[in-house]
Amino acid sequence: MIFDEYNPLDNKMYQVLDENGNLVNDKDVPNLGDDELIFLFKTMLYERIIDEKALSYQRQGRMLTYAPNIGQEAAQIGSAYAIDKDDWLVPAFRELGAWLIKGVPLKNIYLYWYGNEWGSHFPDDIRMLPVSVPIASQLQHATGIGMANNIKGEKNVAMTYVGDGGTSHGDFHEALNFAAVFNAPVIFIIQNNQYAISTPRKVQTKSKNLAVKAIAYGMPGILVDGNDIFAMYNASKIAVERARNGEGPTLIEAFTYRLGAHTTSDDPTKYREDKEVEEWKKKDPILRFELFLKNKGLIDDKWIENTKAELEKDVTTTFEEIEGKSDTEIDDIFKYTYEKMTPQLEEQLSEYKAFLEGGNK
Amino acid sequence: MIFDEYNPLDNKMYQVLDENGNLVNDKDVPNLGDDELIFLFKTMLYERIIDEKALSYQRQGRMLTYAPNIGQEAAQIGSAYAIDKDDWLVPAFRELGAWLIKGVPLKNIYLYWYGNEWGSHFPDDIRMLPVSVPIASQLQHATGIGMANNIKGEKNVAMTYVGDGGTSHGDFHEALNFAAVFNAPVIFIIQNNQYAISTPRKVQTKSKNLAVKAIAYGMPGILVDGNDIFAMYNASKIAVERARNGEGPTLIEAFTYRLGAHTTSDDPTKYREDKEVEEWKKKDPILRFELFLKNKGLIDDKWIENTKAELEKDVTTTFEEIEGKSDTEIDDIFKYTYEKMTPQLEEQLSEYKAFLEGGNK
Amino acid sequence: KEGNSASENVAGKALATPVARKLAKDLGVDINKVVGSGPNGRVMKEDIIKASKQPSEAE
Amino acid sequence: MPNTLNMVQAINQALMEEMQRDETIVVYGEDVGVEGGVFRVTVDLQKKYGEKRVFDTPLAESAIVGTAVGMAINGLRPIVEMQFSGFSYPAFNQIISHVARMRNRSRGKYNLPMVIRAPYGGGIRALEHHSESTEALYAQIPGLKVVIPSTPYDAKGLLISAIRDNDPVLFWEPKRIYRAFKQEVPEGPYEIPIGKAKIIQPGEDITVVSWGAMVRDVQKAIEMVKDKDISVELIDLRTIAPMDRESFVESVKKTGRILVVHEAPKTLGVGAEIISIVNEKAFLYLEAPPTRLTGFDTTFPLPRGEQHYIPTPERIAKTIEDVVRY
Amino acid sequence: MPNTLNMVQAINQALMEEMQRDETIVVYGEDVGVEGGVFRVTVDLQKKYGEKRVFDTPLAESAIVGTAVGMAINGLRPIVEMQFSGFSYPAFNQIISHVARMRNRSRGKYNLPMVIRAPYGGGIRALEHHSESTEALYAQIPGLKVVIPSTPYDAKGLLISAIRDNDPVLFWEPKRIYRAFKQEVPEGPYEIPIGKAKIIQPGEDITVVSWGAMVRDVQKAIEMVKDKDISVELIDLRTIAPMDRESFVESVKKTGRILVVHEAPKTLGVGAEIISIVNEKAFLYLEAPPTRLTGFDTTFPLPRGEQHYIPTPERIAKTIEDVVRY
Ligand SMILES: Cc1ncc(C[n+]2csc(CCOP(=O)(O)OP(=O)(O)O)c2C)c(N)n1
Ligand SMILES: Cc1ncc(C[n+]2csc(CCOP(=O)(O)OP(=O)(O)O)c2C)c(N)n1
Ligand SMILES: [Mg+2]
Ligand SMILES: [Mg+2]
Ligand SMILES: [Mg+2]
Repeated sequence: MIFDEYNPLDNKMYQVLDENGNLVNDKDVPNLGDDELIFLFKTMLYERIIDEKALSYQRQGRMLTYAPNIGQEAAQIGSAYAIDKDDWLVPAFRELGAWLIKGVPLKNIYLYWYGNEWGSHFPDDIRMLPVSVPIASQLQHATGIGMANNIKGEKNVAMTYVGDGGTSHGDFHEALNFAAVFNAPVIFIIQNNQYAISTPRKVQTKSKNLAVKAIAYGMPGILVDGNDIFAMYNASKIAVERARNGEGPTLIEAFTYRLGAHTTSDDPTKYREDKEVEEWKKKDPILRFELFLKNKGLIDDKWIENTKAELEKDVTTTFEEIEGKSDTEIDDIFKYTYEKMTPQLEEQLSEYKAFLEGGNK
Repeated sequence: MIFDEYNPLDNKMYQVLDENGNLVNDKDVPNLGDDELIFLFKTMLYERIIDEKALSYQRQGRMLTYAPNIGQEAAQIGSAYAIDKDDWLVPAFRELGAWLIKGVPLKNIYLYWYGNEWGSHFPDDIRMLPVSVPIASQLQHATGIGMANNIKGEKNVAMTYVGDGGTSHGDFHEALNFAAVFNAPVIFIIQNNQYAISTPRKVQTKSKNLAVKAIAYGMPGILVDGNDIFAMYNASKIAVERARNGEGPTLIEAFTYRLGAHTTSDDPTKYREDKEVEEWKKKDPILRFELFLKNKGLIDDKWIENTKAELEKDVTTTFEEIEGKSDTEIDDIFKYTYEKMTPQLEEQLSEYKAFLEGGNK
Repeated sequence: KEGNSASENVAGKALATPVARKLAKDLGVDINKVVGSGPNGRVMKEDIIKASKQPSEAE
Repeated sequence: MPNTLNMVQAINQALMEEMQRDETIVVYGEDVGVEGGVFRVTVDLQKKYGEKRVFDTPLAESAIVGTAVGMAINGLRPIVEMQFSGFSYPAFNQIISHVARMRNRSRGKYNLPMVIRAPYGGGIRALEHHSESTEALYAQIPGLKVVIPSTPYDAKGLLISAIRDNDPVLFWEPKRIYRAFKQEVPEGPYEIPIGKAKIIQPGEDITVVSWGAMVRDVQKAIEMVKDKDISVELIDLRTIAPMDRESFVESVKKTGRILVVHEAPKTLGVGAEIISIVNEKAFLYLEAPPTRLTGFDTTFPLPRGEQHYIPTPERIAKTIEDVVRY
Repeated sequence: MPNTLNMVQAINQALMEEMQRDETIVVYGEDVGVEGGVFRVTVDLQKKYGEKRVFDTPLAESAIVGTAVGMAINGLRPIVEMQFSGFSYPAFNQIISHVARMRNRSRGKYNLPMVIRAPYGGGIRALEHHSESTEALYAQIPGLKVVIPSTPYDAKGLLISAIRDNDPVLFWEPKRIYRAFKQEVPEGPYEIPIGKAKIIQPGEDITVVSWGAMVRDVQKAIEMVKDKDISVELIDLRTIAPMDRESFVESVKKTGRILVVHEAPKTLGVGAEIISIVNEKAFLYLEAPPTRLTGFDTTFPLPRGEQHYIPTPERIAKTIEDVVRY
């Protein structure tokens, strides 16, 4: 069992596919069909394009603050692919790939970043929570979802995400502790992308790695190459199965790197060396998966070119669907504070509308 | 080094003096003079008597809610004896023995439990913080004190306490993490007395023990027999020296037992078996230290009897000094909110006084 | 402080409760010209009623 | 059989009955299970409904509330306890950032039918942080409802409404009167609507608004001013948010005078909001300055000082007189 | 050389100069060191004063504030940053239970000369939780001071006072005007007293009280009503707690009318307190209902809705007129 083989106390990192797309570990290739492999790769490309497009829209002044995922696609997609439709996904804010796997329409995602709450109103059958901005707070929701499953006797699990920075927060501690105590079916994925805005991982904690923190809660933990989609998928799959079998929560540290800025408001040259970034570019999760699939003969440059063009078109169209048409309706600001508007809210809304109707603004 | 020998991952517990007052570990007898040994024992007796008297005053309706320490004397006194006058003590609320070692006058202590804030106004030269009621919150103050020492280049350390229940709190996590990251000279003592009010230790966390939580912060941790004053002293002394030498924080789990109720408002028969309590009574830290000292010929029954009588007198006298004379002065309610009273406070105070002077109440 | 002669309204504005002000308005009385009989020269409702019954004095 | 209960028992009965009716209800918190709560409010619930639905947690308020958010999203109706309202602060981030906002954030995809209960207020000679009256902190947060009962009967009916409400409700229980008196409380369910105040007694000369344990003290004060020929209209606000504005606005239109009595500090206490509303809605009816009688702008004192802090019936009576004689 | 600075620069200069003067001052928080803060308020401080006195921390607000308590007790004067005021909530327990109470709890043995800074308020089209105006939460807590500057000049002088104050001060910086305009700011230290409002312009017909970024919008509104022959007395509160009551009470005695404008939600916002004080101190001078123009009782909307939330100069102007014409 990889959880025994890769003891985080020894700082061992689980890897299946190396930087050059070669298998370090033949026996661990996940049992996925070619169509699935291609689907995963395509989703990674989709994610990359969504990010790049958003960044370019932002530069053009057509998009607001945006948090890109570039470099973290495998960590997100590899993990989320291990859960099923009935399972829950509880995001932080930088898991675009996981949201796509979960089936959230891009329109929602762009609408959210475009600044409209309807972006977080996902289709009814999608069991995913909205973005949680207060760092680490979402982990407790995932634990609660898992606890509820145990109480109701349901077999769903919750997969939740947090950054390296988020592991320092009290809510991280409490969420993992509750999950272990109540044997909640939760998979905690730390996307250790080495930075919390400008603050490097080593300033967050002196622990050997982030996976060892599992020991504090009596749950299994593992350090995984987060840029390796196979390793991420395998570790997550085992964790999901454990959870589903009533064996409780698991902590997975995805060792990865944020190749881009924290958000479009951030300038990473202020706090890190280009050289470091260049080193990590070589470990790009898309690159190595692409090489693997090419070696396997599943895709070629032509396929990639066509696919990218097709995806780009989808992204462009989707953005155009929302651009300039997504101002918040005034009523919506008031209608969702409670199930039913209070007299106070009704009054404030109607006063404001009266003001506007008076030809004012 | 005992921290290597007693790896909490192996659940090994460090002990020097066993339940019968015999040394399990000759070489580890601390290098303390006879006078010091007697002082420590006397302080344990003093603590026990203060508790018992407070409980009896409370039963008589002469004292308010009180939280007894019975059974935890060694954990408190053994640890606190390892710090010096210039070091800081940052309490939770159940460390009476430590406060006494630190030199806090009993009058302060009783005054506090009697319901007057002046109880927490310790003499100028005593570097101890007031009781911190919100569980685990005090740990961050200790970390801050330690960080300040590093910044100022001072060699003092901070010793701070928390219960087994407190380890579940987010503030515990953040305080230990900050301490390790900033290499703060802090000794974290967990008094694991097996209960948080009615909640047993096993409901708090699934970790093997509480000492292993140190791994999550990259600091040393050790599990110590908390009813063994020598083991507590030794482990604490090493931790203090590490801290003073710039080697950072340490976590010590004192494995002990609350023989009494949580507070005088609590009825422990509701949640635990008498049998369990009886088993732990045999491990009473005073008992085994008494046997040791008697074997060593340092004390005898006569000495004990005289000493107890003397201490009881002191306790009685002190309580009588405050009883019935400790109502809060009205001005004091207002005077310490800010350095200088605000106009609002001045107004509220004078309005209230005018009301009282109008013959009202 | 109970004096009701040195009415502040001589200098400018009346001291009055909202109820009294409303009454003055309803009765068409300029409250700032009414001499108040209440504490600190406060214009009381009775003052306003009295004023409303008197023909307005020369300015 | 008459069902004469104190507030602790009335709340317990509400929990018992509602858990019977609706098996999605779960109750948890520190020491609520085996022990039945430090005030015994949840006593016997675990015996009756088992450890799955009634359980003790680790000592961590943020996680207690945070997991309840997850549970509510996943189909349960959690009722969690903060051991004292003064220990709700570690959960503050979860409460303001998530409990209050999940419905709006998700434009109604997710709502949170959860209740956060806590013993609240001073007057039991307790340790620091055990006597807090900080309802104003929560009542100002859009998306929360805040309820404070003043009688066993109301406590039961309001709690049942809180449990059935599809929005999160903070149910703050005035511990000073947990066992102060008993009252006839019907067995079986009944709802007292959230957002509706109660006119405890009608009167002509002055409107007094209060809630929680202070209501009883106001009633004592009213007794004291009776022989002074002062007729008081007493309103028990019962719900702090959303506030029943009409109750006191209509009353002030009649009396012209209003006094708000609360235990919380004066500055930015709920009294300030009530007075501002009166200014907005009943300004022209005012015959005296709307007045507050409240706790001081200080930390709640330790027991040897608390008798000064909470407004006494005598002070209330005097203030009523002052406002009426204005 | 003229020292023309925006608010970010003025605050940075205050920090630079005070750290020079007093070596017990330390500055820390998330990303304040290497990067100089996400708004660059603390830029170059680490370069000048080194990593011991200016440093980045792990991501944990409770510990940032909690360790500052310890540092202040141990002889330092910490200035900590909450990256946004909406992320101060995880530290809420430390703030209310310890920062505000240590002096009183220890009867003066320990005091906490510390400052908690945070960018505050809406209007920069930011993500959720980045636009909060919850000054009322903190202003109601006995033992805290809450300061909100509205100009670069004031920001520097008020921050210097806050740093030198022996009590804890929350210094909330209206990020909407961080870079909105520059002003002559003297080099070298000067103090603007905490607890004193500023009459920005005298006037006769109505008193308008505001603070932070809203002051500029009120000024725009005043321009709009000028041709309507309305003379406004504008007061910048500057300190929310303890509040300078005389400033607006005296003003209302002159104008008889008052409007409070703030960005925070209406219910239990600071406006409520101001209006209650006016009722207590200037009741008989009131010629129109004291009025509030504020944010709605909703969560602050995401960017595509925020233009509706913050009162605009047009709405302010209209409300001024309504109150004056009452
Ligand atoms: C409680 C809280 N504090 C501060 C912030 C501001 N903030 C947003 S993202 C971030 C860094 C997060 O770092 P990490 O957890 O490593 O996630 P990453 O951004 O690298 O994905 C910070 C400090 C926040 N959102 N919430
Ligand atoms: C934040 C907070 N929550 C709840 C409480 C109420 N409370 C007081 S003591 C206690 C149990 C503490 O258990 P533990 O940490 O094991 O310390 P012990 O009482 O055993 O010494 C609780 C829940 C509190 N004081 N603070
Ligand atoms: Mg990160
Ligand atoms: Mg304990
Ligand atoms: Mg200061």
